[in-house]
Amino acid sequence: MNKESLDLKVEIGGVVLKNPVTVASGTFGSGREFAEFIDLNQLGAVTVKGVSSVPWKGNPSPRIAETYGGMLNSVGLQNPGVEEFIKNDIPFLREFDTKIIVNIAGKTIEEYCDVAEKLSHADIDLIELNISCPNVKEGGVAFGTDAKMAKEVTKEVKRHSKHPVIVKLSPNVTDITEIAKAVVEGGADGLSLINTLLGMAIDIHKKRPILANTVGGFSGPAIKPVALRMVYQVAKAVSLPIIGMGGISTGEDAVEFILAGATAVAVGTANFRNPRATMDVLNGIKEYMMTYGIKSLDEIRGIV
Amino acid sequence: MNKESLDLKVEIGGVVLKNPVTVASGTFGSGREFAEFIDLNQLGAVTVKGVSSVPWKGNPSPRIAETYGGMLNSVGLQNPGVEEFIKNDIPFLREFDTKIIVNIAGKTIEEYCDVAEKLSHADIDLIELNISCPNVKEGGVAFGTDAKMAKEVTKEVKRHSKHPVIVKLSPNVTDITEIAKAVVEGGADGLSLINTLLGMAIDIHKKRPILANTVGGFSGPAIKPVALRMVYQVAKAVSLPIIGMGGISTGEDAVEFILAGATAVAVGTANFRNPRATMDVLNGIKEYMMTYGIKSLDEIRGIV
Amino acid sequence: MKEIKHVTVLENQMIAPYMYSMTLQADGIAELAKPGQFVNLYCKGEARLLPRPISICEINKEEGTINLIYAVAGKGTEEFSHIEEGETIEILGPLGNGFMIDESKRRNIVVGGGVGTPPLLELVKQLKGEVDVYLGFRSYPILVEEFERLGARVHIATEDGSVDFKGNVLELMKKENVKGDIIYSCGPKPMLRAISQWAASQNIPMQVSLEERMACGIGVCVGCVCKTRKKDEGDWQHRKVCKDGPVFWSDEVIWDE
Amino acid sequence: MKEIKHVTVLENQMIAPYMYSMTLQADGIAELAKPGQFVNLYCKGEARLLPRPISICEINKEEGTINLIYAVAGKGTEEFSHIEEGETIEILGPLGNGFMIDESKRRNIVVGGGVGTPPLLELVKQLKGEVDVYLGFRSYPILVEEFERLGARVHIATEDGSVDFKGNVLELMKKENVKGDIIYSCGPKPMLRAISQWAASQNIPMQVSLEERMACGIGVCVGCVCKTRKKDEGDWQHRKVCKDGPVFWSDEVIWDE
Ligand SMILES: Cc1cc2nc3c(=O)[nH]c(=O)nc-3n(C[C@H](O)[C@H](O)[C@H](O)COP(=O)(O)OP(=O)(O)OC[C@H]3O[C@@H](n4cnc5c(N)ncnc54)[C@H](O)[C@@H]3O)c2cc1C
Ligand SMILES: Cc1cc2nc3c(=O)[nH]c(=O)nc-3n(C[C@H](O)[C@H](O)[C@H](O)COP(=O)(O)OP(=O)(O)OC[C@H]3O[C@@H](n4cnc5c(N)ncnc54)[C@H](O)[C@@H]3O)c2cc1C
Ligand SMILES: Cc1cc2nc3c(=O)[nH]c(=O)nc-3n(C[C@H](O)[C@H](O)[C@H](O)COP(=O)(O)O)c2cc1C
Ligand SMILES: Cc1cc2nc3c(=O)[nH]c(=O)nc-3n(C[C@H](O)[C@H](O)[C@H](O)COP(=O)(O)O)c2cc1C
Ligand code: FES
Ligand code: FES
Repeated sequence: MNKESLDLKVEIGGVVLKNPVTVASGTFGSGREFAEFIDLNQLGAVTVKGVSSVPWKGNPSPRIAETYGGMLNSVGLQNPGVEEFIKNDIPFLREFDTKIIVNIAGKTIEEYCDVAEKLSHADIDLIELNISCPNVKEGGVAFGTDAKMAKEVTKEVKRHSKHPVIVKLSPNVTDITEIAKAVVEGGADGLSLINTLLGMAIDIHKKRPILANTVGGFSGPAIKPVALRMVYQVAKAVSLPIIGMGGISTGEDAVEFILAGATAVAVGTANFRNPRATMDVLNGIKEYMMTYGIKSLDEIRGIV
Repeated sequence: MNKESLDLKVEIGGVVLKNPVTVASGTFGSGREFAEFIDLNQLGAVTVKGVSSVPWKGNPSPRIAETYGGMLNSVGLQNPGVEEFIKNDIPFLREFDTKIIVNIAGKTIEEYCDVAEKLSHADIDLIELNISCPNVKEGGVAFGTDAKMAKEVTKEVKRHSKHPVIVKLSPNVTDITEIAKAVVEGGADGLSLINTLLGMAIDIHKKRPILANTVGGFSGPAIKPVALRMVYQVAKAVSLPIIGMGGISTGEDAVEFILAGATAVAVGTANFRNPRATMDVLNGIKEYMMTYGIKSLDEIRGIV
Repeated sequence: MKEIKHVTVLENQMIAPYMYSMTLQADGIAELAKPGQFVNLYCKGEARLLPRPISICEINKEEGTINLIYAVAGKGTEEFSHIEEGETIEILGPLGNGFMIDESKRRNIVVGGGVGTPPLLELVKQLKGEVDVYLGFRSYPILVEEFERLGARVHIATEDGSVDFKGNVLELMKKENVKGDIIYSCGPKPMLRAISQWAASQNIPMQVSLEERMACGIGVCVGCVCKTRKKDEGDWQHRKVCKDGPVFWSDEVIWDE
Repeated sequence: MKEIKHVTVLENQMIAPYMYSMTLQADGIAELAKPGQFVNLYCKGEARLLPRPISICEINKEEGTINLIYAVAGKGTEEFSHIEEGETIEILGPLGNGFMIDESKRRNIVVGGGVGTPPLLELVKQLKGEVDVYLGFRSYPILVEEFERLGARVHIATEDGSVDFKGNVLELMKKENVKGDIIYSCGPKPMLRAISQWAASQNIPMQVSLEERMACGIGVCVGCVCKTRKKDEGDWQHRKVCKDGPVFWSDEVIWDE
């Protein structure tokens, strides 16, 4: 048994990723900057920053705060709009042998559908429907915390999308399995979780919140126990493939998520501390498989 | 201005604490072990480990897992029952010049009321009603995640208690202000938050959860951003005094909670790393007040 | 008042693969320490909040030093393994109750498994009478000479047969038809359970030192419990390994977990 | 491929209260660096995940070294202040675009405020023509001799009047009736805003180096934005300080925040 003979392929919504490692939307741009640090061909997929139907300016600065073992962001989905994205980023990403997952944002069902429709003619592999961004008041998070709305938006986006649709869930709910089940009923092809927790930090010297937006999305190693618990719960409740994320920075972290039932894993905040984090995670998974003589991740997925 | 002239008094449910520093239930026993490390007279109050009407055995071992900047526990409210508690612990605590807050647990409304009633004749100052323990299936957490039940149990316990009642809220909900408002309607005299988040950790070598109970309560510095956000939200939504907690280990942390609107603060997991954490927090608050010329915490409470 | 102490690391060396021996200038701790007690060591790494409980292997009351032997089992013990002589470490102790030495017993049997071996060294130092030490390891024995130097008869089992008897320590004890008045033991739970059953069948009283994941080490979190029933108790209780233990009478422990 | 480098700290000394000067053996970074660019320094403390952006103060391409001057502002910079010579630190850079030196301008005005002063030193080294350096501090001036050694005229304002002019740096500039063809500036936002307004009123083009809280420093997180409008743009944009900046033309910055 050697590293090359390991079977790392995973399938989500009919799309085969050569390995289970992708990135968390919003922590990797569209890959351009990271192409200077790592070989993008090594990734199972690149998940790009959320795009909306028209350009969004996002929230005022400061948008970043550090917390113990984690961070807050209130970027608010700043992006140049789906048309710019299609023009500039897809040709770049297509030069690499990796799948493209496009995270989409909207304030209304119509906006989500509009992005999905525009992407239907674009050369991408999967859509990740973000119904869980805590940083945009008008939308996103309301869909992610209400089972009926989550189902509705999933159904509509599915109708407008030629690509399989993964739905990204919010952790800021009483019962994540309820939302997961609703989204499955809506016709989702896969799930990804977790988006950021809602958090806050205060500058005690200035006596005001650090973030201009007061609260923000909490991510990083600190949140891993919540993410892992939710992936575990959702994997037990539904049978769709799951992209697990939340604090993953090592191969060991990734293996925990796979044991809990994740089909693939996404590296997020860890990219900021270590631009090679995705490669470290991929190698760590391979080493674990070698140590325990695991030929395919199917042998251990969800066995916990 | 010197440290002695600072006014640190705070009032909760008509009870005056000489300073805002107490401990988080379950992290301090009944204070006996900590009396060997610190002078209990220095604390605003001692909040004791949850007690139930009859002895509880708690969950199987392992009950503890460490996570990045935090920990999980699945103790499951093991306790010798309220009668043993009244007999052994109250006389001990009463030797100190500090208030006594008794955290109570139950699986049914009747059980909660039974404990409250038995404590009505005991020499204590405040009851903290734990409707949020994630480690006991039958009760606690169900009350804490449903506004109607939260109001109901608060109302009944209030009817049976001679002491003012603080209600301790669970963070594992979609909208904490909804539960807080329900509890206020139920007649609570104060609120405390947050209890632990629900988390999980997996032993990748043994390929099973570290905790025998699979999931557990997540606490420590890692969770502070969530706790602070919730205290901020609840302080804006209701006008009852709040005991803020979740990851507090320094005076700076405590000041963040007070700026967010907390009347008092509780030190929890930090006690395990540093048995003098409560004293460090108290001194840190005093130093902050000195630096900024703050004579009373009323000047800064909730101004963020 | 008790407190966490910053003490100086006098020595910190590898003694076998993944096994280290650390000597600490631990004034105020050494003086009080008894065999079978442990200390909390605290990590510098901010991601690791909880203390690492490590048994006291040797006590030198005159010098005020203690020796610990630990395996690199994860991130915390790995951090410890990189500490250089002269650096300091935070420590709290001694903690727990330790072995209850019964001087009326003449023939002592001491049984250690793997990293359960170290606390038995100080115990053997303090035992009166004859001592037979049975040790089981996967592959690399530790502390053999140290036990022999104390005049004990040392019997070794290794799982892979690399040293002496091939098999587990109970098999070796049975094979050698060991006889004694009391057993003191420390090691992995399955080993302790098996020996405890055998001891019961032989009517030999036995003390076991248990391990459990801990959060405080001082008896407040109720995280480290084991199931026990004392002779006069009807029902079993969850008792704290850190405070009520780590040493228990084996017939009080309920091994069903 | 780019990568985070472990480099050796050659020197790390206090130069004023809470201010430190750190020299790094930064081969591969020094060669590429331009004045106004910055580096990411990473903390060892596991609680602190995000890089600390610090401007490059001096560049020595022959030796492959760079110098950084930083204030102890919180836990991360405090950690840096304890690093001893010979230890290593993780660093990524050079990052950002730096100052756009316009050699056609003869009379250069360089304005620094507090910890905004360091990046101006390398700039002044590379400027042609006359240089007037205006520096504002709360109380303790830094780098004055270094600027003078480069032949620049240095003018100092301190808020508490402890050195030279008492007041802020713009008041000093007005009082001295400064004249020039271009302004290069770095310092706190309120200072930059005020000088930028004055520069506009005097029709002097001005470059400002901005600061914002960052998560990546490499342009992916979109965390570090400032509001800007280029001359040909109808509407303003949020541009990244780390990648599109940190240096901007002051008339493109929208100062309303
Ligand atoms: C009373 C007692 C005495 C001990 N004496 C020794 C000794 O003398 N020599 C020795 O090598 N080991 C001893 N151990 C085990 C030792 O405490 C663990 O190996 C160590 O805590 C692992 O820490 P880590 O950070 O390297 O591992 P990690 O797996 O990274 O630790 C993560 C968490 O799990 C806990 N943990 C992990 N494994 C164990 C375990 N087996 N028992 C208890 N907690 C664990 C850690 O304390 C920490 O909180 C003892 C344990 C107990 C309870
Ligand atoms: C482009 C750029 C260049 C800089 N150059 C210098 C320099 O040459 N010398 C110098 O002393 N300082 C400089 N700073 C400011 C310096 O980055 C902060 O003082 C430092 O990050 C504080 O870290 P800390 O851990 O000590 O503070 P903490 O408050 O503990 O930091 C917590 C978090 O907030 C961020 N943060 C805090 N203050 C600032 C700030 N003012 N700007 C940006 N992020 C902040 C930190 O990076 C960290 O993520 C620069 C900032 C930027 C953006
Ligand atoms: C700076 C930043 C920007 C993010 N932007 C998006 C986004 O555009 N769309 C989205 O679905 N999630 C976004 N997220 C959430 C991440 O994709 C991920 O779900 C979360 O950060 C948890 O993973 P982590 O702890 O590994 O970072 C963002 C996170 C960060 C830190
Ligand atoms: C070991 C342990 C036991 C706990 N037991 C209780 C309990 O009995 N009752 C209760 O209301 N909360 C209990 N809690 C929750 C704490 O009181 C507190 O709400 C939580 O830990 C968050 O604060 P911290 O991060 O400062 O620890 C317990 C927490 C821990 C870690
Ligand atoms: S470890 Fe806390 S009670 Fe034993
Ligand atoms: S810090 Fe991430 S884009 Fe600038």
